[in-house]
Amino acid sequence: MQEAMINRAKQLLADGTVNRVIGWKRGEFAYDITPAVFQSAEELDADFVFDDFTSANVSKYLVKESKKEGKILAFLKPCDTYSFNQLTKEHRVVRENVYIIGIPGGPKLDAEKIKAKGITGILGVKNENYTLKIDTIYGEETMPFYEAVLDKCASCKSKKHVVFDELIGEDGDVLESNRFEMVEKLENMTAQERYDFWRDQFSKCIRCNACRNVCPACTCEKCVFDNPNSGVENKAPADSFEENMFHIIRAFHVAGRCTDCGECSRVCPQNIPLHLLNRKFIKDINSLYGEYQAGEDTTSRAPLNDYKQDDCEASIVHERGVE
Amino acid sequence: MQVNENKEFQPLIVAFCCNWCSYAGADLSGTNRLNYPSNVKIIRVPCSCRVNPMFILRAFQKGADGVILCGCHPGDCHYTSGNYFTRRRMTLLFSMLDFLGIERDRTRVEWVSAAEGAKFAATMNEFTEAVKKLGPNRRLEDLRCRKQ
Amino acid sequence: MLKISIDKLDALFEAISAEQTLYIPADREDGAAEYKKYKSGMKLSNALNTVRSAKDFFFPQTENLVDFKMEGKNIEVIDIRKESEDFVIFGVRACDARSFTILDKVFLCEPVDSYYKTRREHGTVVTMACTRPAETCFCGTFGIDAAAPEGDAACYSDGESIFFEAHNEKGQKFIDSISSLLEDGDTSKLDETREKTRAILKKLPLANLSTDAFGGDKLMEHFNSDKWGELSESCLGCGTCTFVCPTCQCYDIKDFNTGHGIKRFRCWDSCMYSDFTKMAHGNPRLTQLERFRQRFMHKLVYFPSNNNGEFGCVGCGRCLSKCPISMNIVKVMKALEVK
Amino acid sequence: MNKDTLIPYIGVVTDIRQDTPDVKTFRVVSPEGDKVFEHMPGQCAMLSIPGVGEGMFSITSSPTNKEFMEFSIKKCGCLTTWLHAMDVGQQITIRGPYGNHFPVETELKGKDLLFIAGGIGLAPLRSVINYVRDKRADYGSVQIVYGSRSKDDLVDYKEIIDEWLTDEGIEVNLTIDNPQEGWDGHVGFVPNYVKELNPSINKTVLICGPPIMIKFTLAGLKELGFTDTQVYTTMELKMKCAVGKCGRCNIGDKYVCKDGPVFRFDQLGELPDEY
Repeated sequence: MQEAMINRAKQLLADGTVNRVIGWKRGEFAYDITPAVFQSAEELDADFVFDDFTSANVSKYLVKESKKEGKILAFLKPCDTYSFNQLTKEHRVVRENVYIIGIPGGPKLDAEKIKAKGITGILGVKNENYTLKIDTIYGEETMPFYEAVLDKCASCKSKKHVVFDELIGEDGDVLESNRFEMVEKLENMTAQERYDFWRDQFSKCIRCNACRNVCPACTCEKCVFDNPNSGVENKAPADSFEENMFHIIRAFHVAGRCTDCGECSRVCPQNIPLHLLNRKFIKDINSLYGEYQAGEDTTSRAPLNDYKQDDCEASIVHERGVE
Repeated sequence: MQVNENKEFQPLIVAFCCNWCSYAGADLSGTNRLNYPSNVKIIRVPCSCRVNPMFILRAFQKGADGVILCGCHPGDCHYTSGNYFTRRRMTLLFSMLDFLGIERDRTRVEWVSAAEGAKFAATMNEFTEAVKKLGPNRRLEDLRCRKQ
Repeated sequence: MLKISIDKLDALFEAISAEQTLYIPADREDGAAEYKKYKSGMKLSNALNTVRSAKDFFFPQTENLVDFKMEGKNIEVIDIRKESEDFVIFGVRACDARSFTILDKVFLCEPVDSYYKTRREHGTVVTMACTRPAETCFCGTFGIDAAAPEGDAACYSDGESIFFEAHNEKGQKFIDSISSLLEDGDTSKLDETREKTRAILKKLPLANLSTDAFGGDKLMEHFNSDKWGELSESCLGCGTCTFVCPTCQCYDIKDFNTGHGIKRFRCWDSCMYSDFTKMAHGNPRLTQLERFRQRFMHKLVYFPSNNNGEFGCVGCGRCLSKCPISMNIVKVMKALEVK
Repeated sequence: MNKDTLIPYIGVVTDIRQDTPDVKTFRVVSPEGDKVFEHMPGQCAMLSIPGVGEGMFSITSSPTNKEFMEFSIKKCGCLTTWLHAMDVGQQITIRGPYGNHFPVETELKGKDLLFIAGGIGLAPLRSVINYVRDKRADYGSVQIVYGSRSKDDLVDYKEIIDEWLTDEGIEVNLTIDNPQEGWDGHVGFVPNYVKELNPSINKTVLICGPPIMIKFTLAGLKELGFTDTQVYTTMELKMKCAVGKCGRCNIGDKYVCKDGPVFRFDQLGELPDEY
């Protein structure tokens, strides 16, 4: 796959269709892969990589990149195409300046999960028949492939590319996923249990803003949390209230626009399951206002920019579920 | 609000009222000499959809024990459709607060027209009672703002 | 050397925590470790290191500096500083222990930061030698021996027992306070363990990383390097690297209006943030390139320039594993050292 | 416990003078009526209104003034807007003095001095000018070139007219950007005016003003034969702690709050161009 991608990228660079390529660059170890822009065939040959660890969603970079001179080639996984489509819909990317090659998606691996097993000193990771053979300083270790899969991939919602100019490999289908399982589990807890769960999670937050900055839906020029005039500009949570507020507002602001790409949880250095907040909104929207998948198309109205005269009242929240 | 062992807990209620219906409704309940608790602090907004989730959260931060949002009845919005958007937005926000384990009775949306002075007073009485039962807001409180 | 058997650690922790507050690295349900206040039954984590560094103990993420009461045109300044209590941080790794010396250089130079100083005086740092370094470790690059950590007192494990060694008066006082639990032990197995660790340290993938190309005298050369653009282009501008870093010490001072007074607090800040240097009249670091450059120049050039060549990095490897896009100081060093 | 430098003193604003449409000069004393602290010309203080913000301002008054401190402040941001809106008697918080100062007791002693200021850039230099006037015997000739957008924008115009111009042995050259009714002085930008005046290259230059003015004036001075080691300036960047710890006001390895704000141009030349 990696070779096919490099070859196609070289062709497109050579015939002038694009003048640069956004993809993933090899790091020091097996897993530390950085999104990068490649300008030439030589650079592609040297560093371009596509493997089990190339999980980063590059569509947000296209907000800036698509406004530069010339066309850029972007390799997008199915989940990335949803993000890209949503950005197109919001006029944040210039569609004409991006040449999209759809590539097969995950499941991708999470190095943190391998490390959490106590496996350390990782030198190389190989997938042999869905068993990971991990070469370490302390000898070879093995673990089942699926135990190291990123959370976002474990509950993949779709293998379908919603936007592309060409494909390498097959296009897939929208999947039946179990992505709302954990949300439901929480909904069925008591309010006290839910409170305790989230307090425990949010208290880990160090307000690094990685979740916000990586989110393809968070594209405000200036975030309200960076604006000294907003009265909520805070850099570090001095109080549990601030942790709550930041995460509620962050999730709320992308409600109806979040494609559930799962980047927020992937990048969280403290492993806070932030995607659950987004999924709660998606689940509510689906059940209250009809099924809606952000990024699926570029024309439909977002649920929060829309209304029906017979929408349910807010009091529905008081009437359902566990108190 | 001070919590004094000898005194009954008096919640602080923040009511966002839209300028065209609910604020006039509150006014009417006043001119009709209907009683509603003095714990209710009214903040006038041009339309209920002016209220952004941050307003609700910041009211809790600065010491509110309950927040109620009042607007025109659906279909009667001065700006045609503002309250329809409010309805969706607040439904999702309240659902999220509930999801985080914040007591669901601390928040409410109520439609009050300019003619419904009695409904305004009744709603405020009822809401204040409900919040009083819950006690002081502790789950969505900013400790720094608590008065010693 | 004095030692305690590993299965008696619980008794040791109980004894320490009976006297003063004890913090140990403990496992979280998600598999990561973090420093927690010791409570009975808590187990010492086997993880190599915590997600957040130990700098929190001396330079917390947020702290109240001073309060103000405003009345009419008058202001009252309320000094809220309290004499803090003694505490012990157990199980600090060599890299984090060195980070305290780096923070000392910033906070204890004139004018001394009394908030930091008080906590430093009250805290006893008990370090723990590493036996299973990870691929992300490069403390050796900065002259740190992971098998012989600094700190007020150091602990070494040979797999069966933990040996104690005092490095200063405070450390000696600590060991004296628990001496009833300790016994004299033979260190032959420990010496073996230590040699083994050192052999592993030499084989680490980053063992050959060198600081030769950096230092105060390389300021203009690196500042004007044309590689910053490429290195910083995928940087998200988040503060993950800064906040997990044991040596990052930049802070912000802000006021919070509580409705009945003003609290002035200090919190961690990150030079990676867009508003870090923003002023009323403009911003000298307009793009992520300048902000990214600032962070690495500070660690590799500016800090050594002001501190007799000592670098502002301890090679703990946290940014290597935590950066959302895996851009880190090692990649920067490797890119910049190529002429 | 000892006083921490981050804990401020109280200052009382006893006088507010509207200098120009957007510059006010504030007189600050301690609640007891004394000077809050002593300083050297060029040093700064952190002024704050709790809840609004804290900012670094250069102390405009001369250390030889033993009664009070003055700050000339231009309205441009959140804090300065608040300061401009306050009345006499308002308390503020103040801490300092911070930073280095112009080397009035060492390098500058006995030298012929040329002050060049633009707009609010006069604020830090006024401290030195008045210091030199009070210790006149210690210094050689004094020439001041001061320019502003218009006559109304000349900070401390009254003091300039009443005291500096009447002072013998001080040459004051004023200029404004555009012709204006009631102005019979020089019209034109500071850099060109300096060149026209053709000052002796034996003078030591102290310059402060907008970056663009400094840039062109410096080029002009070099044409006239001045060297970098003869020119001093004072800088300003975002500051939070003012004691070289918070890490944002650095230019290369130098902290403006601690190693500055006064730099000689040859020192600045060794630093990266990030200010």
